[in-house]
Amino acid sequence: MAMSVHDSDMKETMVSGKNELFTDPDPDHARAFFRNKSRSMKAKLSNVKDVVRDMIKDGDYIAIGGFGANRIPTAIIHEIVRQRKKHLGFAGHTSTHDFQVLVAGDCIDRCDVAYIIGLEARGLSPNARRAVESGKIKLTEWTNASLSWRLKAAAMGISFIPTRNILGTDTFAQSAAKVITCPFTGKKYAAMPALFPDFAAIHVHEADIYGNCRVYGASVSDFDLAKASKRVVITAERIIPHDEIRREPEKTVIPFWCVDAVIEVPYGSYPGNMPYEYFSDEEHLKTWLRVEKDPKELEKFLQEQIYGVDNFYDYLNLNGGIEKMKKLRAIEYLINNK
Amino acid sequence: MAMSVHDSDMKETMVSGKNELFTDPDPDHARAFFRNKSRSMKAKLSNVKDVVRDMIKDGDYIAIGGFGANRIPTAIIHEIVRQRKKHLGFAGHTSTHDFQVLVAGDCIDRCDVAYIIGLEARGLSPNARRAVESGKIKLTEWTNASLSWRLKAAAMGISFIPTRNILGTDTFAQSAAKVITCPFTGKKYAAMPALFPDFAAIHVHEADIYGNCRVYGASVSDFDLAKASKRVVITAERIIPHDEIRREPEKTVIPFWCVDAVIEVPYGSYPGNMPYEYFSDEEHLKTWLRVEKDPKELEKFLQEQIYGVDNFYDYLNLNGGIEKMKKLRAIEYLINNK
Amino acid sequence: MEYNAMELMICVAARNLEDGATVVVGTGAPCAAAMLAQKLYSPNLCIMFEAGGVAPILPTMPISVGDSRTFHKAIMASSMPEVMETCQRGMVDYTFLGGAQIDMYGNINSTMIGDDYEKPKVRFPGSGGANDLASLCWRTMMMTVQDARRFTDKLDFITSPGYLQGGRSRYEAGLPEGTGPYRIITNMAVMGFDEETKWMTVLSINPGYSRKDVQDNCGFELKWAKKIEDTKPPTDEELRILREEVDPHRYIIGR
Amino acid sequence: MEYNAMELMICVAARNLEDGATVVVGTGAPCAAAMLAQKLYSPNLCIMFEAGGVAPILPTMPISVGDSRTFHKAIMASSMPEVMETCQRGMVDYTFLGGAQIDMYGNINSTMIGDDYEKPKVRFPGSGGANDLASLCWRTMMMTVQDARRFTDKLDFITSPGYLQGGRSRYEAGLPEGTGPYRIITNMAVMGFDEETKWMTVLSINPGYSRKDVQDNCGFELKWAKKIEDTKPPTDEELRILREEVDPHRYIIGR
Repeated sequence: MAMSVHDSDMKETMVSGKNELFTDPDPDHARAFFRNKSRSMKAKLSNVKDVVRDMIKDGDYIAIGGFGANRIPTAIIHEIVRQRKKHLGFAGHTSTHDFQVLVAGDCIDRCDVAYIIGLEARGLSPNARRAVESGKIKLTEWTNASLSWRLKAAAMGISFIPTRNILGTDTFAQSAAKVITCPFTGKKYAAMPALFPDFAAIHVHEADIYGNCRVYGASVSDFDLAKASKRVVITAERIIPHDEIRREPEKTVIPFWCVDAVIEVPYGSYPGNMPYEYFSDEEHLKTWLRVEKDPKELEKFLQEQIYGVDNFYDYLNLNGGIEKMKKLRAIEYLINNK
Repeated sequence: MAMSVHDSDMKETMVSGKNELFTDPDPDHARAFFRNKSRSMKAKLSNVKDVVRDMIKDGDYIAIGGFGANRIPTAIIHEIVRQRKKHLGFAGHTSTHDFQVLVAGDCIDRCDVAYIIGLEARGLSPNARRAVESGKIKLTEWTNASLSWRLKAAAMGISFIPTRNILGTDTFAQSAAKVITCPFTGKKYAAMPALFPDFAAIHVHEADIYGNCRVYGASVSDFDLAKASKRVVITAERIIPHDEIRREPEKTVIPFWCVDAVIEVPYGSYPGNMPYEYFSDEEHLKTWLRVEKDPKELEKFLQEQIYGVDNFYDYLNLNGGIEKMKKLRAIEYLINNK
Repeated sequence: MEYNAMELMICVAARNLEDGATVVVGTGAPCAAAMLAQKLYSPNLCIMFEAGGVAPILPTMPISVGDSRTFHKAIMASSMPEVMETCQRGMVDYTFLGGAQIDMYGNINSTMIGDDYEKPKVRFPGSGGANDLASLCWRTMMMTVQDARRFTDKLDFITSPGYLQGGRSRYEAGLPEGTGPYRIITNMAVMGFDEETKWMTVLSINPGYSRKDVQDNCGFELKWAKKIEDTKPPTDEELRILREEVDPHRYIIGR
Repeated sequence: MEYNAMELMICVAARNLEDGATVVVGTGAPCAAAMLAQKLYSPNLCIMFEAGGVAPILPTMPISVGDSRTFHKAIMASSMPEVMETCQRGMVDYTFLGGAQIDMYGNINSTMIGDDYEKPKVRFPGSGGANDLASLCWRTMMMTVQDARRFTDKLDFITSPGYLQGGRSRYEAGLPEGTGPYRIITNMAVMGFDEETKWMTVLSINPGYSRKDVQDNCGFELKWAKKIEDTKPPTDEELRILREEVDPHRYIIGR
């Protein structure tokens, strides 16, 4: 008898990652929000200042589309810094330049980590590293696939999804995942809790005024991100006619009802890469890494590049404007125009 | 103490659908198969006769792409009947004309049901109804989303996926799903077991010789089906140059490594609808429903249309050939050419 | 203008679909109701089909929920998981179901008649997407001719969930909070469901029918709203749009 | 021809990638190895990147695993879930990892140095996709310079799973059967893992190094294969293709 109780106790001991789950995975809470989210196909054109002011409040949990410094909504990221948003939670899903900028602006105080601090082959961000090593940003550990699948669970409207990664590692131990058993096969899985961000910004190639979007090149997790997030702003290289969307409905990857605001921001992924449009500005990204070595120099740089300018185009002009973009387009197109 | 044992007994009582799970959901068994599946990008052009002879054996569990009588691989379905394949398991995922034909050929002896017998707005198949009501086809009950999600679980390489449908109904009771509890929220979910078919046939608009595919219009569950299935044949309206695939990699929806054979079959969804190509032949589908009322008439019809012809094009010619296809194209294009 | 029962049901159903809402429909009467609503009151009603078509400009009535019409000039030609997951996420307001039997809690049978699952007296197609949509959309509606065999307190098979055994049983089974049957529109009356007990409750009676007709053609005891309205008959405009633009070949309304 | 350690490691890694295999790579040396293999022995090696690029014709070395190069003239520009699920389904043969520490079971640390997770001495980027690929691909390889601090029996953090605690512990934790570390390619030697114990085992020693060098530069006791081969040095053709076609700007091999 005692034995049997002990057995069942053992079975019920759930193995759990020990860190904080920053967001609520409850699908009925999310549904209650989505029930009231407008699905009217109305014009949603807006501007960066208003969107950041009205759609993000201090303490929100936010996520940024794209991957690394590819197809990122830089105008929104800068405006978050410029408006000095604070205490944001962040989905660090191979986030490189976006994380770097938001940490430079001291906007983030908690982060689901898959990949942060680094800028891939470019090296590590000294400032982001200092911030994380100081302990002032609370971390919960994940992986790229884990965050992808957490967004997919949310996009599907379920509170978790079983996966076969992270088991047995410290990555699991420092996560907020749990170990579960398959009811059909008895196999162990990691249960990934759904991630419903409060806010997401995604940069796309083309959108109509209602928020129907097209993306070319790798889509990373952005289609799930658009569905999982409570409020979504789209920045687009080009606003295209609604009729064009209806001409090829196969190309729509984010439907209008996911989207709360649409902003046309040509060159909007600068200094990141925008597939088929322009390559990343590697010189400028190196400058970021260099000035970050000295906190004072970083402060001066931020003042000059973000706080002290009015908007993204002032920033773009500071760094070479259209002439620079022509060069980056040539690199993207593999045109040798030295 | 007894109380506590009782409590935990209660918790461990898994609520289960009572019917048979026809396929193995074990992802490690599937992985062992996929480990040895060729992922070499080699030419895979083949023909209908060889594919059906070599890729399907009696007793296999098969699935058919498309939805209802839309974008269906008719040549493969007919050849399965013509080669008198027997004892097949079948994924009845809003299968209408495909189910009707395979049941007429007495090929199926077990079926995961979401939607069978009916032809949507066209009515019910008398022969399929007789077959099912006689009990000679063993059924397990599901729903369209359930089968979609079972394929998605398989495509993801996991043995189950939690969902919020079918709970509390006889559809659940007659399924092979189980009730599980979310480790984060305590909510009840249906656990849908992964479905890995032995064989799938999918009709697409365009494919290259390696099996990279494009589909226009609603994709139903076909992208997951292609990944979930152990052996996959693609019939395509058009074989296109490989370079064309590389020109717009965003359009590839089924990658070559899922595909074992590629066959060019223009008009291949006839008498079904092929989006942007030709509409369904409603007269011919009515004929099927009519002849099925009398088993003898059905047998004669099958002899004439399937057993007695050599291939799909003989069948197409019997029913009007290219002239008929021109008419169906006009209907598809909403051209009034009476 | 004169009208038939199908026309009445479609017009009444259409009035429930407000502008800016989302609805997943099948072929036939539900699709006609959604098209009518879109043309008359709700230009921004977003119509979805379970095979993946989203917000098409429907040139004619589809024959299949997956045929070309369902994504004709659509804003998205997506997939079944895409549409079903949109429902599961809570972004779809309405759906319509059909069925052979319905009970007082709005549970619906479209699978079989008989008492042995393995040897049914009559086998129907099964759920298709009906169970999914009934489980996951916020509000389920049904249009059906009313008779005492169809409206029964003992379904041979619960294909799609209504309020299951009433009260909170639907949510206790794990189905999403706040979802469930909303309106049952018959040739005789319009029914809703009691907020607490979830028992089917008559809200309005159609022109030409009495309380007695409605109860006599129902196999279980109906509840009655405090104030029973008269169902407003189809207006001339509704009928004109329905007949001329939505279903000019009378595929549906000619039944 | 003369060559440096990076060139050697890349050439040795490339020889492990047979034609018709699939491999997920990151930027840098792994990508160079895959490109070299493709140009020399394995024209049908399918190279994938975790952000979604599949089988590109790489015009230059990518800077990011999500940049335009990773899907240049690719056969598919897909998504992260698409690639990760292809791994989870068992369709991906190889991957390469990097890291700050590795132990005798091939577990890798790329997260932090120190003994307090909340206050690390040094914080690295974290897993990115490394844990996922190490968990889900059939065979994991690593190229790294070998020293006794990097090759340690006590990782500060297991970011990505090797054979965990050895034996069957990896599979008992729930990771897919048959997966795990395959080759560790260093400047000094090439290691595999014992079939039973899963302990790191030297298979061949690189030109210019001795058994003692290999063991002295490893923080745990290495096992030794029955027959220790000499690692074949890069051939002239390998070096020519690597230097002229794969990495003409010496981004990787110049390090």
